[in-house]
Amino acid sequence: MLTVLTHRQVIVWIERTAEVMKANRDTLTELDAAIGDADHGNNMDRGYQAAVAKLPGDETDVGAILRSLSMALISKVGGAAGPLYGTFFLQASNALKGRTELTEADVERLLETGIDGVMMRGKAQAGEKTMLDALIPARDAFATARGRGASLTDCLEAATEAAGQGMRATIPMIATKGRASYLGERSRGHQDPGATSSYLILKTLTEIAQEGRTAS
Amino acid sequence: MLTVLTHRQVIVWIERTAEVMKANRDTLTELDAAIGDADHGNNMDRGYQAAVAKLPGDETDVGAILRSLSMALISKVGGAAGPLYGTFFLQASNALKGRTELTEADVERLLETGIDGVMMRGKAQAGEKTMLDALIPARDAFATARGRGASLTDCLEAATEAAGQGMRATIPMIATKGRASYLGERSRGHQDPGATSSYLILKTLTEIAQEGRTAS
Amino acid sequence: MKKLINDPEDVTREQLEGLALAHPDLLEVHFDPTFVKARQAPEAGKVAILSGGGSGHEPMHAGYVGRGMLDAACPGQVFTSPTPDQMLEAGKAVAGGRGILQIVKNYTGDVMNFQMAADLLREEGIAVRNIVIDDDVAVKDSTYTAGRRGTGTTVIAEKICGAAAVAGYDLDRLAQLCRRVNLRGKSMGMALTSCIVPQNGRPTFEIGEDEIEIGIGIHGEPGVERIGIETADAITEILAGHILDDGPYARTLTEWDPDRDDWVEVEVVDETLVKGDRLIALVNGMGGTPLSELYTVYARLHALVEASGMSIVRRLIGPYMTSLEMQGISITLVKADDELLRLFDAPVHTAGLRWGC
Amino acid sequence: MKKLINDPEDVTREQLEGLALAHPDLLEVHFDPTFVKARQAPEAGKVAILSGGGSGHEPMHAGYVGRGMLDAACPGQVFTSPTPDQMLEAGKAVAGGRGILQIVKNYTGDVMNFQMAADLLREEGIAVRNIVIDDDVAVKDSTYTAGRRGTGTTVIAEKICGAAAVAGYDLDRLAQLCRRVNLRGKSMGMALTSCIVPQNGRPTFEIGEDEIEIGIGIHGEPGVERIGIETADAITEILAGHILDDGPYARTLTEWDPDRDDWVEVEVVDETLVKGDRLIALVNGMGGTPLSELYTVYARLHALVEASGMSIVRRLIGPYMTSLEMQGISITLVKADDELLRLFDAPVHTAGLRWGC
Ligand SMILES: Nc1ncnc2c1ncn2[C@@H]1O[C@H](COP(=O)(O)OP(=O)(O)O)[C@@H](O)[C@H]1O
Ligand SMILES: Nc1ncnc2c1ncn2[C@@H]1O[C@H](COP(=O)(O)OP(=O)(O)O)[C@@H](O)[C@H]1O
Ligand SMILES: [Mg+2]
Ligand SMILES: [Mg+2]
Ligand SMILES: [Mg+2]
Ligand SMILES: [Mg+2]
Repeated sequence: MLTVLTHRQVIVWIERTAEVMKANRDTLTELDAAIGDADHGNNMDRGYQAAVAKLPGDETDVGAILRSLSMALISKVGGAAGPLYGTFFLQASNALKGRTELTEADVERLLETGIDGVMMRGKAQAGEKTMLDALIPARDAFATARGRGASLTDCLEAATEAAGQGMRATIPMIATKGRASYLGERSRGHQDPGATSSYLILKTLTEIAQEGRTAS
Repeated sequence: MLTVLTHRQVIVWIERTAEVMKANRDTLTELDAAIGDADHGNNMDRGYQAAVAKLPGDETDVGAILRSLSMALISKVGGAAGPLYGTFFLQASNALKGRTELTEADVERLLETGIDGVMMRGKAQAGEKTMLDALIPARDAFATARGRGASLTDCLEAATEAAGQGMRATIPMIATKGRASYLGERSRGHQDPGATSSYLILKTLTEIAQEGRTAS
Repeated sequence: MKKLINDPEDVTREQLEGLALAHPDLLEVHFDPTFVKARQAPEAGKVAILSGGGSGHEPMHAGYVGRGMLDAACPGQVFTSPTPDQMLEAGKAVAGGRGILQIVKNYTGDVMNFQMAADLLREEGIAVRNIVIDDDVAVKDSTYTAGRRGTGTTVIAEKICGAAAVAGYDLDRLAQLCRRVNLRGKSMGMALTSCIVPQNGRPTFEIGEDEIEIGIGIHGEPGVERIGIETADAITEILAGHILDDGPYARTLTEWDPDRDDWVEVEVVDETLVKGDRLIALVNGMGGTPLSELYTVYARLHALVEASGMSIVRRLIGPYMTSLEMQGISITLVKADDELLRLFDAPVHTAGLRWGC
Repeated sequence: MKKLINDPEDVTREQLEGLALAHPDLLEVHFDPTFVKARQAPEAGKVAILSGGGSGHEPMHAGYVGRGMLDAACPGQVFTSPTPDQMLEAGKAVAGGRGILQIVKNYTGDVMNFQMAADLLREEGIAVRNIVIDDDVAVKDSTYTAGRRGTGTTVIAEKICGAAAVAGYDLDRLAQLCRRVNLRGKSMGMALTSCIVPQNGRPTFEIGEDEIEIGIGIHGEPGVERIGIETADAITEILAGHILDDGPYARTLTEWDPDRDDWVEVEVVDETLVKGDRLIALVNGMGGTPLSELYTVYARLHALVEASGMSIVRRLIGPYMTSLEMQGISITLVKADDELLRLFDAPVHTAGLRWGC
């Protein structure tokens, strides 16, 4: 039974997410072409490659690792996603400073403080067809699962499951924040690229936890 | 037996050619697109419409009529064809000043002086894939027919027949004058637009002569 | 995809290298992070004007770096906002002791990145004000959208603020001036074709041979409406109609309050255009539009403005703020006054705009 | 066909109306026959500089009418040489008593129409000299062709001769100067796409998604060679290679001999470019080419010129001589000297080119 994520696993999360972003680059960009400016996949790919390049490989402080990720995303992603994901991980890194492993409570805090950062920076709410529509349900599902005593892996699975639902739920939404908002009614019928990248980030973490479970 | 072209028939020639140019505008422009700049049909159409608009309807001096045609072409066709056809008819008008009708000898002179004008202005020879490759054979055929005592209509028919052959003979030629010359070898396989408009001009005159014969 | 490029990943760097080689007298290009700096900056005693945004809009912004306009520009990736570290380094390189005005186009990404940059620059002890340009009347409301986009008024604001900085305006006055230009500028655009982002290799949107997009942005994003193709006159009437008839547009913008030492939300309202107004007009080509078509549009625009009892007293006609090779136009009208005209007329020497010297 | 036009038959007139409304301080537009005249012309004591050619190449030539460049331009129909009556009326309107220099691009139609115009103007008692620009090195021989076409060097020649006329050069000296610029200028172009002549409504040539035309003219006519698409660097190397390696090009041009009072054939030979040469460069966009791509090309051109032991000391980068909405470029290099540079740098104020004032 996996009870914590080690600093090593956090590093692997970043490395693995970089692979996932590369593999999904065209998909994300195509989603962005439909309701945005066709760069989200390129942005996330570029950002995560930079994050991997700058990874402090022997760092054990998860706060420091996430801070390094945040800085790379802030200085390499650009667009809306850069400051938003950058702030997500910056806030999380502040909250997790000094931790060398993450408990369930820590992961919940990571999500919570990260989301607060995104909302502070982007001033969006749930339901505006943004990454928040994947992140908020994920956090809520995580908290609920944890409340009923689920394992870390189970909590993450519940979170990813909810993020996926939230991501798909963006399809019928009308965007009211970000570039897609200019389309008004015409933004309906398309899945939000940012919600999709958020889902992928969480899914990757969950897979690492699952492997940890299998391995242990 | 038609022995002369009246000043009236010369006027009809210009009017009828204007219709022919309008009807063949796209064809001529397409020929020019292949080896030139896709404007010959537009140019000839515009020029002949202007010529009709400015036609001195009750003028009886063929020289004056052709001069008016020449001026209209010079000031409305533009490009290479404008000065060339303009000079053709300017030279012919000078040669035919004072005539109220055209005998066989006059029509031969029209062709002769017109061609001299084109060669003086454009410095081209036969075989360079230009309008001269329709005009020169036409003049030669006219002269030959006239030499063996053919009627005016027959002379014109021979001339048009030769112009048509000359026009088609431009297809395998390599252009060495005008815009098509830049294509070198690639100008082969396309019929010269100017030779085509020259053929149409002569064919129209021949038809008028033929109608005159039928009518008389 | 047919473009004069080498590696699609390198287009931003390569064009900047060309810019540096072409205009060594005017500017310097720095990489890692990327920014373009006016040769003579920093100038002691002058507020520095800094702008930036995604690449693909050339000559904006790097082409407006030089004398009498921008002190620095930060080009992002194609159609992607630049990042705060770029503005931080650019700002440090050009700050002349009287602070920095950042002119920011209203796109979520740009606004956030320039805010983060302002915070970083302030940590370096440099006074910074961000003024957001949000002039695109194609976006009708600010409640259900990210607000009006920043388009053509940006060019006019950069010219006017650049001249004002040279004239010695302090940071406060410059921020006010820039805000005033923004509240007096209105734009709207349309596209005949999509553009192709080099990294993507295919058109951002599909559009039929007989369709046009009205209310297009400058990033190849779809517009607010798709209609059948129209004449230049009809298209000009649609765009100018939206601009001339635009009512007071109220919205909340985030600005830095130096007294409260914090970001504050300020409510601002656009001025509407009225009879008697003297206008600066920009008829802007989107990159693939021939100049001749812009003049055809200008002829109709001029007549429409006159018919509304206003007059165009200055104009820019050309590709000033583009979307790669997109065919299309935008129209911008800025209500002028003596001060704005004096500053607009002041000498400028940049790669993209030059007069008076 | 997607264009911002009204009636395809009226495109030339409509864009000129826009030009007139946009630049009343610089120029006047006349119709029937069509010509554009500098506001201040005729200027007593100054040779008038007149040019013209088919429309569709905007800003050339009407956009170069103003102060320090052309006194008049005669726009023909799209891609069709103007007619002698246009040059006659334009010439009469701008002649200031010291004669007229007509700058003529070497196309059969232009050459003939401007010759006829010169004859007509001389009948009015006005001294006229025609100098033909034939700088397109894509055309290799003059025996089997109409000779090299007139392209980018025309813009440089109009700038330099315009300044020389202001400086008081007489007609003889101006004709010599213009000929010298021509013999020192070499150009070559290429296209990624065809253009669409408004009256025709379809592309002049078909070209595959992976093909480009090398040695293109400026009228949508096919080039001298079609090859597979290449990088910007490779394309620049092809064009610059033809220009830099161009040997002495001898040909016969028809010029007016004032002594013999007749047209005469003169044999002239191009100068070749050699180590140490200082060059004026034009990296020209064909109308649909984004500025960013021109800068990418400039970067490579600059390096190639330096590697040949020469240097680019002045440059124009932008759409100066276009083919409607064609995507493509041309490169022009003109061997400069102190006199040419002084004249190139002199103030100019036209719709399409402006500096120093
Ligand atoms: N105000 C906001 N709050 C939260 N997320 C946002 C906001 N604005 C945009 N986003 C997210 O950012 C994504 C777009 O990112 P990206 O394409 O990289 O940036 P840009 O829109 O600048 O091109 C959207 O799909 C959306 O999920
Ligand atoms: N030097 C010349 N002598 C005779 N005819 C010529 C010459 N140059 C061109 N032409 C004719 O002109 C025709 C092209 O006319 P047009 O398309 O109207 O002019 P442009 O080539 O200027 O566009 C060619 O097809 C050719 O027949
Ligand atoms: Mg995007
Ligand atoms: Mg032609
Ligand atoms: Mg973007
Ligand atoms: Mg032509």
